[in-house]
Amino acid sequence: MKYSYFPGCSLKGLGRAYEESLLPVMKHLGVDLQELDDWNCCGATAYMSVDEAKACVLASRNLALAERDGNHPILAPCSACYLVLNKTKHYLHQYPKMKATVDRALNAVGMKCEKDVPVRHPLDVLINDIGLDAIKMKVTKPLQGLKVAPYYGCQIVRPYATFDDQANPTTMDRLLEALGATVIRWPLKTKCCGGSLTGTIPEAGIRMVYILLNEAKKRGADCLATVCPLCQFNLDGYHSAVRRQYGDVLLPTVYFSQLMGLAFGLPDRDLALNRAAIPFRWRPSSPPPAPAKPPAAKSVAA
Amino acid sequence: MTKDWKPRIVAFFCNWCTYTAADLAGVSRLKYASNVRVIRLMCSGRVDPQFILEALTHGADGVLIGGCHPFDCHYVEGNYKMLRRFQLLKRLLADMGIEDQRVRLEWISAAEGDKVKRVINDLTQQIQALGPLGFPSKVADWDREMTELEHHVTATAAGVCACGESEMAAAKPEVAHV
Amino acid sequence: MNITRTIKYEADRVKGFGDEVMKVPGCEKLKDCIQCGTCSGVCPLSVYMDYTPRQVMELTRFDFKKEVLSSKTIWLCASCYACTCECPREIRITDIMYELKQRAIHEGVYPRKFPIPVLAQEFEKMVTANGRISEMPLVMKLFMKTDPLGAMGNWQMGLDLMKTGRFSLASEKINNREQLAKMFAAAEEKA
Amino acid sequence: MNSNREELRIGFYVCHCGHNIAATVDCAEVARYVGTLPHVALSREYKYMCSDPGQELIQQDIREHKLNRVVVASCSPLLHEHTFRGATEAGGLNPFYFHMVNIREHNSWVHTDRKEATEKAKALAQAAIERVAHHKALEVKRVKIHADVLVVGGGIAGIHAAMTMANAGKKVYLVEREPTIGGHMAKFDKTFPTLDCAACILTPKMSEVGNHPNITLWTYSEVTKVDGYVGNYKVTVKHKPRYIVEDACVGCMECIDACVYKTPKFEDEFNEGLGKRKPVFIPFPQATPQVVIIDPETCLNLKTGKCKKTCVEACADRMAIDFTQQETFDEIEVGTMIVATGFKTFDAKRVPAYGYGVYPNVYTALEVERLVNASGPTGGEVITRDGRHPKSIGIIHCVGSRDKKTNVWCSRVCCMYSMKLALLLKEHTGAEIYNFYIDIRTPGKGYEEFYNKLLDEGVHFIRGRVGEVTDWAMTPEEEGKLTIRVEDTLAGYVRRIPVDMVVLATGLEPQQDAQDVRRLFNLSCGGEGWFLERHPKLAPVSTFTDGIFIAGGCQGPRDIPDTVAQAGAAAAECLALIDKGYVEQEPNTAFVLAEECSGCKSCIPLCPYTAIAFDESSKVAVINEALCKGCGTCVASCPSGSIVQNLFEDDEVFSEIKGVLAYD
Amino acid sequence: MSKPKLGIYWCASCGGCEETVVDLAEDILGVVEKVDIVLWPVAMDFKYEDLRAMEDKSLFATLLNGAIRSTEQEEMAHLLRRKSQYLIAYGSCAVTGGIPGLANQFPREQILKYVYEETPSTVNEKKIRPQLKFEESGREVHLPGLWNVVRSLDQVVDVDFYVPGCPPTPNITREAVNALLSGKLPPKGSVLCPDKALCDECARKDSKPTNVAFVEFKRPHQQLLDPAKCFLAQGVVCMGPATRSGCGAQCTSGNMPCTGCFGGTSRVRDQGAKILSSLCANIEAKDEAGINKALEGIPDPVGTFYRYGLAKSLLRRRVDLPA
Ligand SMILES: Cc1cc2nc3c(=O)[nH]c(=O)nc-3n(C[C@H](O)[C@H](O)[C@H](O)COP(=O)(O)OP(=O)(O)OC[C@H]3O[C@@H](n4cnc5c(N)ncnc54)[C@H](O)[C@@H]3O)c2cc1C
Ligand SMILES: Cc1cc2nc3c(=O)[nH]c(=O)nc-3n(C[C@H](O)[C@H](O)[C@H](O)COP(=O)(O)OP(=O)(O)OC[C@H]3O[C@@H](n4cnc5c(N)ncnc54)[C@H](O)[C@@H]3O)c2cc1C
Ligand code: SF4
Ligand code: SF4
Ligand code: SF4
Ligand code: SF4
Ligand code: SF4
Ligand code: SF4
Ligand code: SF4
Ligand code: SF4
Repeated sequence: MKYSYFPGCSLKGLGRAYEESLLPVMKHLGVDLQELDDWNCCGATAYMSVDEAKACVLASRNLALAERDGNHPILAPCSACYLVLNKTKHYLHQYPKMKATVDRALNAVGMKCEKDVPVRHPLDVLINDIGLDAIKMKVTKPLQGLKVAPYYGCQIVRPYATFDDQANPTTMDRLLEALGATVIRWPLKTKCCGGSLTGTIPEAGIRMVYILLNEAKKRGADCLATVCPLCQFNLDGYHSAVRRQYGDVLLPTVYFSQLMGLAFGLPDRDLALNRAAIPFRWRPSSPPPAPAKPPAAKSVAA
Repeated sequence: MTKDWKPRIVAFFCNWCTYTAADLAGVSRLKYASNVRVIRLMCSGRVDPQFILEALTHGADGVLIGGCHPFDCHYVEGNYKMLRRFQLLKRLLADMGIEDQRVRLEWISAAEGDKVKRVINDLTQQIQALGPLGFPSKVADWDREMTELEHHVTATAAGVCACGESEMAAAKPEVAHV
Repeated sequence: MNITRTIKYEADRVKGFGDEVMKVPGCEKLKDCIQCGTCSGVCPLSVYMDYTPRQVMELTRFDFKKEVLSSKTIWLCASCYACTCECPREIRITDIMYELKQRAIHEGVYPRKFPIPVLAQEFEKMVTANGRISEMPLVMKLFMKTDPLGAMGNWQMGLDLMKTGRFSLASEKINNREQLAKMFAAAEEKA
Repeated sequence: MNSNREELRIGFYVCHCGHNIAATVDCAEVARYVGTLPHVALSREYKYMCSDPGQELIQQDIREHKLNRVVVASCSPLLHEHTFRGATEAGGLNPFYFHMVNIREHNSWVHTDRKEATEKAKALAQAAIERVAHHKALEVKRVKIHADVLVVGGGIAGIHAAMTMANAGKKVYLVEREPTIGGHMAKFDKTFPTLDCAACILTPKMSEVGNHPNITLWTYSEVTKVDGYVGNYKVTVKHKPRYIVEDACVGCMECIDACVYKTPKFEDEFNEGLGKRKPVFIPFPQATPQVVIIDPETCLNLKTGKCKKTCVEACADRMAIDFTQQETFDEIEVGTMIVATGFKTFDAKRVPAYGYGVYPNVYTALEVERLVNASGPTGGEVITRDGRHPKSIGIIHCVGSRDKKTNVWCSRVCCMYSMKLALLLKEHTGAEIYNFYIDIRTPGKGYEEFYNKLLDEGVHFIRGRVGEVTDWAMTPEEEGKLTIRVEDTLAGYVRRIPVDMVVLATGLEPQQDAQDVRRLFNLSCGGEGWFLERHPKLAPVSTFTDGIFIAGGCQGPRDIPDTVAQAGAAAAECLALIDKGYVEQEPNTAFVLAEECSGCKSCIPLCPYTAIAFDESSKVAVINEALCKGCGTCVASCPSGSIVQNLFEDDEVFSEIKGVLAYD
Repeated sequence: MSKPKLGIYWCASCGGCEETVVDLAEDILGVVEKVDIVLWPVAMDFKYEDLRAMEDKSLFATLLNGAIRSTEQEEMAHLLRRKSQYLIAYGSCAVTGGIPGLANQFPREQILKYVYEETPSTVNEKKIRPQLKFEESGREVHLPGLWNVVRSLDQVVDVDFYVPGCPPTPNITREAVNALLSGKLPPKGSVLCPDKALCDECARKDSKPTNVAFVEFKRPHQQLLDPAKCFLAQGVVCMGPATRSGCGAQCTSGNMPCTGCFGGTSRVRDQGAKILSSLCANIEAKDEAGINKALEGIPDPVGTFYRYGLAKSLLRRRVDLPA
């Protein structure tokens, strides 16, 4: 299956480690990603705060581009992009007026947005299109002994996603288990990380970062696994601020894609692990246990 | 289409749900378009496709069928039977040039007076936009091609026709009879 | 002792404001609010809000325009959608917050020097011009506008970013910027 | 009687209904127009047709003007068709020579433009004039009523209804699917608002039912088939094997002691899984009937065939244990039925934010009912799953109620039972108790007073719907506790309140199998799945199926006083039918034209009441008129047009279609 | 005493009905004994002029087969009506429009274009079409024009009796002629055929279950057909239940489902709507998707349910076609 890859601004900037690890991992799984030509910013939450109609116009250009370029599902790894693109689709369905405005805008440049191109998150694609069995087959260095607190954040499960449960999502849990890691159960996996507040109203943002780090640490996590560049940036980048306000809670935050890469045995340099402020030093103890192959083969047969 | 043309819609409502809902709309004094003429049947399962065709060919511009919601049919599943007929009937009508939107099946429970209003207003608007179906006048138009000839035949048979040049100069001796 | 009048007279309401908001896509269901407070109960930011989300709903519904538009609450909302998912009346509180933010910006009544609305506007400007966001330049702009000294406090982070190769002042742009401009222009035309 | 060939003389009446119709419809114009139509012998307008003089007018005209058809354009036929049929009959005509036009509910009340409304009225009237020409004389059938009654469901509703009718001398079958009757009420410790002990008021009634000579009690049984019609239902009841011969068991329970399982090991359903039971058990000491039951899922002998069967030894010569029992069936005939199958409580796992099933100390209300019950699993000691004596308890209202994502309705009893449990928990533990509510609903006699009492007792009430229950701590006092995050909407603050125990006031929902039961008894359900009453105010225990009544929690959430009142009402409805002895049936049934039917069998599976059968000797379809309820589905579907439905004949409908379209 | 005069005439038809008359075999002699056939273009040479010259009502009866599609056909219908005491619509085309009636789904131009220019076997580079009139050596010759609408006979002239079938069977033909000659006639307008549906005389009737619950519909070529089992029980659309009997269930005994040529019963206004109603009501699925899935097997409801009756059905003709 082919996907139109929509990186979004963050994956080219602060969140580049996400892209740098996701692309090799997807390639390793044989997924065909084609970056959407000349994509633009999804608008994120900020644009919506200023002008809803223009936000929809902005986002729908990307939908129209995807439609034009073969109508493959859009793969949107950033939570904000994922939400905004889905929300835009939702608005176009539900509000004819909004649709008319968007149509007018697209029409002015000879584009259209009619085919309802799906917008998907990598977790969705990994679990539902590729499947855990296929992923397990690629695991050469299981993450045995690594205790991970899966952190979904807010925007991929709420409110437009359909691939996982809103209150208690489990796709990443299952993925991490398939990689051989130990998954920490904790009640904060979908609590907001503070979003852009860390930068604007530090007191509020830092508190939220602290709560997450502290709770994960208390429950014995070796690291947090995240699916969103903003979450990663907040949870990783503000440790000194957290220390100032609450004391030290050092805990690395990695992208799930980086963990996948490790389990697949991809080289460190392909996984951008050096891009985090709080380094993640844990590595799987290499050669896989001998009888790893036969059971994998069995699962294919089943 | 004349300016003041108003759609005529025949509705078949089941006694227990939709007819009662229409009563409720009345009791609640909701206001809606006056284009619909309701015919009460005991169940949407009683709606014979012939009724729908009959209505359309006798001058209705649209037909509305109202029944109980799935699982709610007073007669257990008359509504499904209608739904099944409806699915194919719609295709048949489309093949005969009658727009999809002219015939509608709606589940309206006895409690949904406002849905009666919504559906009727919506359907009226939709049909207003489509314009008249005008089946009887279409048939009259079609049949006009015959009247001319009928004249002619009657006249020639009586030996008094003078109009030899008609395109339909059927009665001329040279007509190649097969 | 400093006391302020807290009673509200009918004249304090901007009649029609609530109805207007409720006409906006996504905000229709506000009428149904039963003031249960679930939204506030789940909101991670209610900790800092001057009005709880529930109160914002009530104030909006009853036309207390000034109060809501100048509240900090709407800017503290991080768009986490927790309230929207949990509200028993399926009110899309997050979208209502967006609508209120837009109106606050439009009317220029947001709290002055409050960084969030400034960020939102800078963001919008940058995207409108370039089609994309360049995070570092955006952050710089924000600090310049709100807290020039605050930027200094974050030197540690800047250093981290540089060390990890994520600090870039380059400006990201899409190629077809006129296209975007045309789209915005067309969107603004009346139908 | 009039035949169709006789010259038609139609009388037409248009009613003003005071201003109700006349304000919007030009009645004079309608009367004038209809007067010009063929066969209309007279056409009148009148102020109130349903009034006595209005009806008298019809009768007089029939006699004086030799009318043989009558059409009245007025309100909904659902309201006054009966009235005018009566007037037609009183005038000496067959009542079915009447037809009614609805120009009030369907016209004057819903339109504003007088011209349009008048035109619509004319069109509808013309249709009726065309239609009534095809009407036939029909007869109303009287059906005798069988005097026995079936009650389904042995909760307090079923118990009360059965007792009422049995005491009136009727033979009652009471069918309960659990091994004992009692329903939900049997699980309660006390009942609000008076706090009388549930067992004390219920168990005497239960044993009365068990011993009543007029009641046949079938527990562990279910109705599997219902045939027939009002007055003459044939019902099949399935008895599930309990592996105990009911008549032989004396309820000594020696088998339970003797079971090879020395200690109870399996989750005890009656105690909501809070206690344990053995494979052979009795749900609770006062269960009715006083007979044990063996659970095939856990009994060693039934599962593996390898057991010493110490129970059989213990039962000795009473020989009540029978491992060979199979399902058996009974077929009974009854004239009327009461469905009282109750409700189920909302599955608290559906609101994950409250942590039920994740945190051991989160309980449902029903669990707490057992926990505070002296005959419950802990003997009435309130001790949490992790062994604590709670010092603080939070009770969350409206769980699975008043929420568009789960159930929109108010469950009506949970405010009250939450307060009851608050009081009982306070009595048992002395803990601080917080009730988290959206609104306190106490609409009952003595209920508000009960609320006041709670306030006096120092139970806390916080107005706010709880956002979440979690086990992560922000402050030291939260460590090791469950924390409730909520907005105290009256104070205007979001609060975090640590507690040792959380009680979820789960709402009431239709039974899981409500749809199946509905179909079985041909009831209607609202969208939510509660059984639908015929009229919410005026026929609250009747259903759309004649002879079948509903009572109690199956119709919607209600408390015990309302349930019992309803059960009494349902019993009275049955008794009224039985004592009248017969029912009248609308003659809108269908019949097959035997001479024309080709025997294609298309119609046979379509009848929801299996009223159509294939007659093997004549090779055609035959409709059992007594079973036909007159839906007309078969009529619409007979490909050769060989079925006719009285009152809705093809020609009647065709003429109505023509009529509504004839007027421009 | 002169024998009653009989006319047999054809309009828009395939010739199959004429075939039936021939199929009366020896019986034809019996017929000829009793009547004088004075008009039968397919078998004998009669001139239009001869007919025109006849006294009105001088023909005892005329069996007219074929639908009315051209000016000439219509003219002949009128003429024959004048000349005959009894005008009999003979065969499906005359009774209900028949196969030619299916043309009512398409505009005339599309049909002409296809027939004269586009069929695979047509070689007509110059795209020549028949002209309504042309001149040759000073003489003007006229050809009949094609109407826009195909009509049944009774949509053009008054008809006394109907003998349906595509073609009518020799049996009912014989019975019809006998009835005419013996004067034992049902009321005017009757169909000279039993008024029960075909299943009544179909040998497969007993094998039809009382609950068909269709999950799919198949067309006859899509499976091997059980020679004894009711077609509907095999999921194959059979029009028998909605079609008059009288043919002796020819098709179903020849292992093909009934396609409905005898038309509906007298109690039915629209044969197609009725079979649709009955087949659909008996589908098993209850959701739209499931229902539509089952109905995929009926890709062309008009062609299936109105194969012989479109022109006389309630809808008659595609409503958006030009007059
Ligand atoms: C936690 C809790 C506390 C409450 N406390 C109080 C209180 O203190 N005071 C008060 O007034 N009310 C109280 N109520 C309300 C009370 O429970 C109901 O009013 C009452 O139980 C309704 O009785 P019922 O007979 O209609 O239904 P149920 O008690 O539900 O009985 C229905 C019976 O029908 C049986 N049944 C179901 N389906 C079938 C079938 N298909 N065939 C045969 N049998 C079937 C069931 O097994 C059951 O025995 C409380 C409710 C709850 C949930
Ligand atoms: C303002 C208002 C609005 C309401 N609206 C609704 C509503 O919308 N829906 C709803 O469901 N309920 C409504 N109710 C409640 C409803 O009125 C009652 O449920 C209902 O009237 C109770 O009927 P009843 O027959 O018991 O009593 P009543 O209606 O009070 O009838 C009692 C009768 O007994 C007569 N009587 C009294 N004493 C004697 C005597 N000693 N001898 C002889 N005759 C006597 C009285 O004259 C009276 O006619 C409303 C109530 C009020 C006050
Ligand atoms: S959760 Fe919804 S209903 Fe409750 S107060 Fe908030 S907006 Fe209102
Ligand atoms: S969306 Fe905004 S208001 Fe709602 S819970 Fe999240 S931060 Fe609070
Ligand atoms: S008959 Fe109906 S419309 Fe007429 S007065 Fe009575 S209630 Fe009103
Ligand atoms: S009775 Fe009280 S607790 Fe129960 S749903 Fe209604 S308001 Fe909520
Ligand atoms: S009308 Fe026909 S299908 Fe309906 S109940 Fe009667 S026999 Fe059954
Ligand atoms: S559908 Fe009609 S023809 Fe067929 S068996 Fe039933 S009644 Fe007879
Ligand atoms: S094969 Fe056709 S005609 Fe014969 S019984 Fe079946 S449906 Fe009737
Ligand atoms: S079986 Fe049907 S299609 Fe065949 S001849 Fe008879 S009626 Fe015509």
